[in-house]
Amino acid sequence: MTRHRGRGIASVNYPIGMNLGGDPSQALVHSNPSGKFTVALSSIDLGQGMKSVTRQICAETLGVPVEDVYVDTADSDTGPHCMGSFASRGTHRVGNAVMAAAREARGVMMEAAAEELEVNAADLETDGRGNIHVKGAPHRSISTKDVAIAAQFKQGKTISGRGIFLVPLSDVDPETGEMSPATCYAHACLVAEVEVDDETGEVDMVRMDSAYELGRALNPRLVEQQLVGGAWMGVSHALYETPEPFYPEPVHGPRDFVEYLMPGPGDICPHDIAVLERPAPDGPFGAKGPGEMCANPVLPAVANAIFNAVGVRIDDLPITPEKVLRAIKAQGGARPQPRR
Amino acid sequence: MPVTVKTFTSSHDAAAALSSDRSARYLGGGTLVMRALNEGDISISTIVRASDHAMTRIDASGSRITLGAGVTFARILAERDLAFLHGPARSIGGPAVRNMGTVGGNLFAPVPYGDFTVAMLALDAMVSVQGGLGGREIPIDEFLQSRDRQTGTLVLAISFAKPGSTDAFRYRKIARIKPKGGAVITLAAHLPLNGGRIVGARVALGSMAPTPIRARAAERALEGRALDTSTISAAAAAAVEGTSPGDNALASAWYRREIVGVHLKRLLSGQE
Amino acid sequence: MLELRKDLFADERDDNLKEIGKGTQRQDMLGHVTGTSPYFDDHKLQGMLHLKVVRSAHSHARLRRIDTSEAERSQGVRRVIRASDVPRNLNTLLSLINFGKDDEPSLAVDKVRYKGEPIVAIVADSPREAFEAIAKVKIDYEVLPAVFDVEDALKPGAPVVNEVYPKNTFTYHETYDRQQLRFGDADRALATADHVLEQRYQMSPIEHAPTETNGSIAAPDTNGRYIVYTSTQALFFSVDTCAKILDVPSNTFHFIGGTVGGGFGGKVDTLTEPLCILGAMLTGRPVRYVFGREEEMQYGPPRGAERIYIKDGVMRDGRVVARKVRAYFDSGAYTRLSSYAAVKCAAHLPGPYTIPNVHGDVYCVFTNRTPATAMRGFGVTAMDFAIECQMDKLAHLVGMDPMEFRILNAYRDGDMKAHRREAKNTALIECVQVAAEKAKWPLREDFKRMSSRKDGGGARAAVTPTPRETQAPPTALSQQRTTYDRAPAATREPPPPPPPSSPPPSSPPPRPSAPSHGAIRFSSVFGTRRR
Amino acid sequence: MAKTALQFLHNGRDVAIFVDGGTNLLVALRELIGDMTPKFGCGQGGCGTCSVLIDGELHLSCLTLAETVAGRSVETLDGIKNGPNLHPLQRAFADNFAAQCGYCTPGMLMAAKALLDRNPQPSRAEVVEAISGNICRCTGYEPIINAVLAAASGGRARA
Repeated sequence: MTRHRGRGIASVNYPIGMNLGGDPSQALVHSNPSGKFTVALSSIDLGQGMKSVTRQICAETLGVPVEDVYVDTADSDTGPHCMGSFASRGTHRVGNAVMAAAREARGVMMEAAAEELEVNAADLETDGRGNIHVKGAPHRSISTKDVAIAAQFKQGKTISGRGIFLVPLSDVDPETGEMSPATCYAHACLVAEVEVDDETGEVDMVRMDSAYELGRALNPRLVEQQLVGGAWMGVSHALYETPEPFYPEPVHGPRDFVEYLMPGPGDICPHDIAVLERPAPDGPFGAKGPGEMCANPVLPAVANAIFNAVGVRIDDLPITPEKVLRAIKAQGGARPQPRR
Repeated sequence: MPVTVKTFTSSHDAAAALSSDRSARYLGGGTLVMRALNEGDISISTIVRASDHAMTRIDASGSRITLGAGVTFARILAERDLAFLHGPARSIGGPAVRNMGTVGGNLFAPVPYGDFTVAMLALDAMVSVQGGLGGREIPIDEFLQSRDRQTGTLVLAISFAKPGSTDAFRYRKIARIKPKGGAVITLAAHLPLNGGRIVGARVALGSMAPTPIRARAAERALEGRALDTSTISAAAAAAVEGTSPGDNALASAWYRREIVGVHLKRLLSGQE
Repeated sequence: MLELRKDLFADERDDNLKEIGKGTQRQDMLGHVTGTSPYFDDHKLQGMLHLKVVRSAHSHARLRRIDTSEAERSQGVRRVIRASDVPRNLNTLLSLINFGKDDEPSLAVDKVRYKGEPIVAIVADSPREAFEAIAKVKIDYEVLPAVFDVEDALKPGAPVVNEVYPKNTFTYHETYDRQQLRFGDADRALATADHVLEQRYQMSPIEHAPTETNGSIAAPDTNGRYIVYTSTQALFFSVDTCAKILDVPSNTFHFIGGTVGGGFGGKVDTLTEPLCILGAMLTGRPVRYVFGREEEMQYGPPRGAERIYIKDGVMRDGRVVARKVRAYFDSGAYTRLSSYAAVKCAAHLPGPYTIPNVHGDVYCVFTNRTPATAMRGFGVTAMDFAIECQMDKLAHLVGMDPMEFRILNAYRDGDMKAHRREAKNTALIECVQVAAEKAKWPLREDFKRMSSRKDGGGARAAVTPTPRETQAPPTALSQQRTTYDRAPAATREPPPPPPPSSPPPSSPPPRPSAPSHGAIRFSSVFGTRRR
Repeated sequence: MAKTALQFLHNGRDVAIFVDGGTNLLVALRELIGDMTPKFGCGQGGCGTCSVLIDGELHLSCLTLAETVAGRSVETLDGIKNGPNLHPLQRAFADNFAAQCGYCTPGMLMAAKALLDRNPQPSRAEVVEAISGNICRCTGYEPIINAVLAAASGGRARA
């Protein structure tokens, strides 16, 4: 028995938002009389962290602490229209809508504060801790709570804002394919190291090193969740998963989690990640969206690492031990490539 | 028709209820019967249970070991006298399934399940059953060959001789997923040594046929010989003989045939 | 472990922010760890009924007769729903954005086109009683020949999967059987390339496998409306789809999504909501329709399979000069979202590289399998696999380090992309450089110094002359650009040279096997031959 | 339909319900008692989202015939908090960002609790084994493993 190690790389980019645009999202932001804000969305959080990231966007834009913002999602009566959570559009599209709504609400808040402090709104700034004060004169200050009370009960103003974000739908030239698919792209490069058993074709992951460029990491912990989980899914797609193991023949489809193969907690490997931030001109605080693209580089990097380890190219996904073993036998044994 | 649950204190009564009703299934750990009900198997309309303590007894004090059919894998793992079976027991499910799944139920578990039974087959176990016509002991390979017709019989216990040494019994489950995964193939070998020679070699394979089977050609290659490199090679080369693996979601028949010898070689030579 | 490389692109960012960039705890974490985050199925309604569907036993069959009389009399059955009960049975998901023709029934009418296609729905007091009634539905099938391979489906005489698309391909722009991409003259460039490599790639389907299966609960609400708890990952998409199928105004519904137990693209299709609401409408009771795990795995839509052929031309110095791609999306029996993915895939060509001649044909093909849908990386994942395996092979062919090969060909700010838009805000080169650093993968100094912000544009911004094809009539195009785009630069000659400050490596590392002279053509289709 | 009376301890509280023949414990807990913390993921024993402790042992409630828990103690995620305070495992899961969609979290926490109750200082391999019957589709498992290890060492620090 011999086990061979190999390394492979892949680099990719990924379009952010629904292809060709035409996918609006809306947001509403309003304050209660205590100066606490609610963001109303119909958008869906399916684990990617929509609620949390839009909450930070709203707080930053309003200039209030994140604790003062609560994001309510997924209600068609209270939340305005959103196209949905797919195509890496959450952070970019919904984030922009929330930013626009928060900006409008902030405008009213600053006007109301200006009226209370008897200054021009343009001379005011927020301290991010729940206070609004005159630029250069922190003692001339009012809390957002007092502003909210004044706006509500004295001035008769609603501290609220509406936001929509829409990349207009663009057309496609049927002949040349000329089109405007996306306004910004995320990028990644990943190095995978594998170990291949040349008698059984089994492939074990040894480690991964990666660099992901995703505009701005609005919340590094959430980014880490996406990248770690997404790379796991990439390994899973590369080596394990399919509901049609004998595709295109539709037989022996898995019926449960024993037959549907996904790497278990004993199959994972160390993954060292670097995050690069080249802000997107039209992203909320420059953000793009890490959710989808994170799995993509893993698949080819693993395939290329297998070639480096034993000299066989498997161009069919998933790369099962059977495919590796058949290829090794076809070439008359493992042919390790120069180690790199 | 709604499901009726019948609970008996004696296994005898449970067996009678089971054999008299085609729609009745015996509920062991629930991993097969409850799953079937959850998935809409309407052929089951009676669940039979027995609270007979004999069915959950472990007798591991002597040279012959008896495991009640209702003994769970977790209990085997807690039993120091059964250390040689900890490998097979740990290869079943995750912790929750091991707290529920039973030795008796495993006899009925179809591919890709039923790994513990492979170990039992290598130990030449006897299956003690209670049918409508009374109790009897059936050799496990015979039981497995007629498994499809055994749903009306109640398995009470399984018994086997304790291997003479810890090294004499070996087991390995080849799974894609770690640490818990369905078997690509499962191998168990019992190689009693007498004066440095193997006497009474047993090699059992899971997922190499519709039910666990003996690798008789490999056994012949081992019988009467010392466990050296050439014997191991001969046994590994013969491993595939007489098998009839199928394709399933975990692997193809081709792959199973290709690797069974490799893994038997590794099992016998103690390689990782 | 995650490291933020704040040193890169620092001049493009204002990092003086208070909440952005912090690792703030998730708003939903407390709910998650206490088990109180609300999922659609966590609503207990008085008198709830259960809906299950009868699924086709065949991949392709005519339905001669459906007899539900015995099922209707079965114990606990409140209602049997047939296709004729669905107000607007035929739909296609993207009709909401006016893309494609209605091609999929909620319940099959005269034909089933994939194994597991819903034919009849049963609403009963308990799941058990629904299962018992399902067994009593008698369906007389006339089994038809089925097609499962995308290329077989395109052959003359192949079984017609879906009569709405009789050629087994989605129709683009009312005329085309594919989405094209034409940029420069790939054939001419291939003819003069030092090496040509043609390869075939295949991705089999992939299941989303969310831990929570698809499902919904619908209940009559006050004022004649219906409240719907749903696992959808696109709330208004589902609202509008249901409004269309059930032929009522969209404000008939109050959709509540709560938290979704994983989606990954598999909960866009609105698979359970229309029948669930219809069940509530027809019985006046709350109805629950949840997929079992086997249903989710086999009849819930997967990421569709793709087959991809790539033919590349590469020069000895490592420049890729032509890329020709033919890709087939296996849409299954109905369109769902695959038509859209094919366009996204065409736009993605030729990957994040500046290649002066690109030729793409992407087909959305119908076969007799479970309809495919969106999944994480939709339209791109398989193409990235193909492109990046191909890039590795090309690097090997010309004897270049695979990292340096990618940096050499990477797109840069100002380059013209194959869909004729200027590349901006690019960062591929930096990603490769940082990944190399992390992995301790040696790069030569000149490659370490290259940048996405340098040496792009100029000749690389030109649109190479592209021969018009006359096979399909050009249709009038109301070209609309987004505000983010500028018009492509005027056409110029000749094709762009490599970046001026990054000359091709003068002494490439030892070449493993393939000769780099006496041009060789390798094709996985036709084998290796000299020319 | 004949129903069977069933009495057991639910998170330390006596409960009595009537179940239909064949009802599993998951349905009993969710639909009859109203404890929504155990989740349905497969009904096949493959995902662990419905995990509960029965007399302190980890079980899959979807494969447990409800009436077999008569007179026994059933513990769910709803019962592991100490009053208003989070269990150390809950805190560790939060601190380690060990949940995304949150659907597997109740089952993961119960599997982890079953481990730490018996083995307060587990190795990484023991943690991996303990959660091996639970599927997570979002996190890649790493943060979950780290959370369980952190809860274990946190316990040691406090002891």
